[in-house]
Amino acid sequence: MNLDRLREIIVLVEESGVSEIEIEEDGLRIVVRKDSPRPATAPEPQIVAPVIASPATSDEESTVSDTTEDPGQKIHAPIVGTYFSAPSPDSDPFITVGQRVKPGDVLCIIEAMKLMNEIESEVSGVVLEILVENGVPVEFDQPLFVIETT
Amino acid sequence: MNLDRLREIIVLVEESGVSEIEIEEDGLRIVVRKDSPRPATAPEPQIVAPVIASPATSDEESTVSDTTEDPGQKIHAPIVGTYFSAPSPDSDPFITVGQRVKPGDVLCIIEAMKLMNEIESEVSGVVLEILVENGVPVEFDQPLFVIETT
Amino acid sequence: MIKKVLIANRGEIALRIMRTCHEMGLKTVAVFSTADRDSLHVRFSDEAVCIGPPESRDSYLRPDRIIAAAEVTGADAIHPGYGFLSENAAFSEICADHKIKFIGASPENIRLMGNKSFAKKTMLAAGVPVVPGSDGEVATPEEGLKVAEEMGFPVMIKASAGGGGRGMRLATGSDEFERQFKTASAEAGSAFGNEGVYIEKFVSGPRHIEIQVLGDGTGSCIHFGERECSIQRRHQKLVEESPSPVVDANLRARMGESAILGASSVNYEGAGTVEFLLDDQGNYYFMEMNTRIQVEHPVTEEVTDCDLVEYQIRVAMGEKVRKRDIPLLGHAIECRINAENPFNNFSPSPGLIQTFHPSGGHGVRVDTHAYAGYQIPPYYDSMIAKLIVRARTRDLAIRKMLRALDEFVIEGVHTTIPFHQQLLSSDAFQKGDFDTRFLETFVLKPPNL
Amino acid sequence: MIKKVLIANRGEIALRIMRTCHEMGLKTVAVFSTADRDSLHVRFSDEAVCIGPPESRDSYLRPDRIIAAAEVTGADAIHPGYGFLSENAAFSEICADHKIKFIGASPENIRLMGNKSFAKKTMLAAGVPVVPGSDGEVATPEEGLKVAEEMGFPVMIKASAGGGGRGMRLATGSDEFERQFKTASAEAGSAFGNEGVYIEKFVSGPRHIEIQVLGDGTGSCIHFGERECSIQRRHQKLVEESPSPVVDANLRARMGESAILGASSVNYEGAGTVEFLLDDQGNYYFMEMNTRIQVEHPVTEEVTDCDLVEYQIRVAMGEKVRKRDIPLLGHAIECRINAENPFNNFSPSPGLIQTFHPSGGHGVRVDTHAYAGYQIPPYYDSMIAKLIVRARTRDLAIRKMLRALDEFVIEGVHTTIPFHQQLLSSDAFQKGDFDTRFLETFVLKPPNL
Repeated sequence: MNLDRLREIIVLVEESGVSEIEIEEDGLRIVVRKDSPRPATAPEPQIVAPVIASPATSDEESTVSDTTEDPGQKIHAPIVGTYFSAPSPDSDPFITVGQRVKPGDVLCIIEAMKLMNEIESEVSGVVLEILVENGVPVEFDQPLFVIETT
Repeated sequence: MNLDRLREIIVLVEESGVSEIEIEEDGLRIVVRKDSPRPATAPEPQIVAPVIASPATSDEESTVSDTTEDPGQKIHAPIVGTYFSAPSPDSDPFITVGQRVKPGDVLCIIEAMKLMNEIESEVSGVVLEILVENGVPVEFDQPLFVIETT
Repeated sequence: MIKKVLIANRGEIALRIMRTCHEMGLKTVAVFSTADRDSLHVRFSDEAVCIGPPESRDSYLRPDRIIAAAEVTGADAIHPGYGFLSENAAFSEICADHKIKFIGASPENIRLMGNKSFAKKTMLAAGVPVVPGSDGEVATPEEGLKVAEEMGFPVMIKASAGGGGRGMRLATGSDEFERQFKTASAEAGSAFGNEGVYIEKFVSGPRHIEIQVLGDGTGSCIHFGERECSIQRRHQKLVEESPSPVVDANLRARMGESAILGASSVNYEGAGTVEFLLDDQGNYYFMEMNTRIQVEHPVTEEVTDCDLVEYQIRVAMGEKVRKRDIPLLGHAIECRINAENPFNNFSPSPGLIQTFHPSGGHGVRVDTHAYAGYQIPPYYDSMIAKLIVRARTRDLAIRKMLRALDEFVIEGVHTTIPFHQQLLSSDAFQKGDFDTRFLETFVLKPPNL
Repeated sequence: MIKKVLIANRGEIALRIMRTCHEMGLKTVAVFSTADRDSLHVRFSDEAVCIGPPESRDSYLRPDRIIAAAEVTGADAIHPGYGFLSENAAFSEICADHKIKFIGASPENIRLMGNKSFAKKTMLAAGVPVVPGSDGEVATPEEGLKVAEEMGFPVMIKASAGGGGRGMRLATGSDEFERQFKTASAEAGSAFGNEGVYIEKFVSGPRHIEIQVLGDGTGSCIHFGERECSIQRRHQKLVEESPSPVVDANLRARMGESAILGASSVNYEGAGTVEFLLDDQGNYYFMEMNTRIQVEHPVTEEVTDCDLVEYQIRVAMGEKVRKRDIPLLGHAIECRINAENPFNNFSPSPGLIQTFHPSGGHGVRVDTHAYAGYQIPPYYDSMIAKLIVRARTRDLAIRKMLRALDEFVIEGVHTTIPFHQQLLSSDAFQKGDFDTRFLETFVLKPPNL
């Protein structure tokens, strides 16, 4: 059992949402536990029918304030509201795929309670993907963009 | 992603008891599902509190008619009733530890509905242990004796 | 005085009976087969005795083993529940022989009502309507017409040797009687080699309406109104309600009085059910009497706010039944949740229940022995829960039931929940417009995927 | 007209409100924090929107996020449940600003009743009894005696700057008044550096009795009888019942009339609770008014056979309240099942529920969001179920509750079930002989191992 293997298991647990994994092998026993597990017998999340078009299915704890250096980082909605890709219907979108962004650049607007909230980037990188369409509602923590940070 | 890695994940799922693990990595997505997991949520059987002094805790399906050749075979009560080790209060017991029995030998009496049911041995062997005391109630399938069959 | 009750049953009804025993301060003894070792009725009972292997015939149907279990635990009464030994006159007698009080009908009651022909004659003698018919075969059309005119049209002309609809003809009036008689007789002759026919009153649009009664064995008897049980599949009830959407106060009083007449005439003891066929003209006819507590008893409990099992035990303790009128308050519906696949001809679906979340809230009652992690054994019937709701009106009760069905989560096995959802959403059910043949033509939509 | 209700809450009360919405044919929107993604209130709702991280202050307590969720889903009303934003006047106002109907009290009602001093004055003006006291500090023993004789002995002499029992003296009659006054004043001086004292009527053997009311905002108001909530631990209610064992029909009528007087005087809208202290002489005094649905509302629903959430919604839709007397039928008790260890000072016990079998049968209601496999998050309150029973009498209700507690199986976390079992088995509880300080001296026996 090397450290890479252990890391894999930890990642496995983190990604799977189980509360605990126990491995016994060649006299070596590893128990990996997580604090807030998603229980194995919990109702299947896919039965949940949120109104939001693209529900947040990412398991990561990262948000826009997350600045870890993984390439392909997801940027999540920090608030509930309606997503707008451009400052006005006639304008060009704030960002397009392939575009380079830096901290402080406006990525989109989320309208909530009649207020237009500009969502700024906190990372540097290239926009790999835009996950939502103009004018649709988004919920908290819903992935909006994938940005390749470098 | 090689087959060994995949095998490891399958083993992980099998050992963990979770129904499903989903991994997304480098554009590769693996979903491992299991059909009928045993959930960790079954009530513990030991909480059952039968009145009988020595409840049948054996997992075997064997009864007196069971003639497999295991040494130390348990003989179970075929009916519910009151166990008597001897034909009358003044008599010697039917069997004692160390005694050799053969098919047809009476091992004990179980009284039910005022009837004295003689319980006969269906195996040959030496009585290793007598598990119940004279005059106590026994339930169906409760182990009564251990007989070393040879 | 009863102090310790052995419950000679399993599943939800064993739990149901245990609940009342414990509320009354009575000790309980559960009996179980090796397949039921982890059941809740074993867990919750004060004492529990294993009586045999999984097969019912060697466990729950064995009087000797159950009596022995009562003897070793010192139980002074046995409640048989429904099914198994509940309508077994010999078992009731054996209990008496062993000085154990059988909480149910007397052996005589069970024996009499167990024979349909005796039961009908007894009821007829007591003044309870039964389906009118000729006294055996009628020889000629003229003789038949006389009988038919006495009982009133429409009538059925049926082959004595008949079955499957052949040699069976409906006559709606005197003018067509002779023609139909001759056709039926000829058909009977060619089909069964026997031209003999008899006449029976035709029951059109029949509904299964049953009256819950309670007697104390001395001729004193009361009723608790009716249950509507017409929603049946192959004679298996699936949904029951009280009151019936077609029974008004007047009809209820008359049917209740008939049921009491019949039960009193045999000095009926305990809880029982008098089953009637009700036709679309408001005429009702005795079918049979069940001498036990029934699966669907909770709908009556919910609209009368009483505990029928408590009454059973009190009557068994010698308490007398006091004549009184019991009003029905609101409307109750029961859906039987079976581990069956309604989209595959209701085939049984035993297995492991992985997720189990029963419905809750105001006006909802769930009687169940199932839980997350419970393995449904393949040896017994497939019912895993009874979902009962009560509300002020039938419309509100249907809404509440639909809500409760929506939130009843059972994963791991198929259940009849989707059937109930479609049935209760249907126009015909909501209008109360159905008879006992309703499910023969009710078409289930495919499941949502 | 309300068509879609956003439920700004979580846990059992979110499910509770959803049930009524669905029964009324209303669509629902659930909101949830990331910690509640797998909750039943999310699963059962027609729509669900994630509004923030686990911490309440960033999710369930954020008016902006909840309003945004209502806007993106087109919800036309918000039900706040209890706790969180339910008594937040600003939130009620924001809802109105956004043309979303707040299902609850008006901002004015909430604001007025949220200020204890204003609330007391309002009630006093409306003719509702409040604990009598001097108008601020009294300067001399003579002045104090005059006040005391006016309100009647016994009285408490309390330090204006006081707390924790110091500078507090009981005077049972005029003869000892001066002595106690001087002691209290001296103690106050040395303890707080301020000799000022005031006089208040002593409430002996106080019980917490609350009256459920419903108003339509135009001054029309009805009451639903009382709830007995004296079983409290550090001001947390643990057991509630209706009716109270010490309130008779006459007292109920008087307290109900007082509650209506107070609520009508402020044109109260929605469901609310007027809390009183009842002393052992049968005098009652207004304490405060809660302008929301309360945790313990089901005991009232069970004895009045009504749905208070339905009434909340109907009033919010503009329906008028019709004056009528609502009788209490039987007796209901609620036990709060918390994930706490009663044998370790009620310390919270979050974690994974491994086994979960709620109680069932006639007269038993369970309101819960828990299930086998549910992970109790550490972020919110520890209540995981409300167990409510109703029976004909208080004695029978206690028996039924003990039976229901016995069969409620929760494994994996500690719960308050053993506490409730000991409490309901105690002589004092069974006799109804307790006041709000009862649990201070109630000794829990160690658990059975």
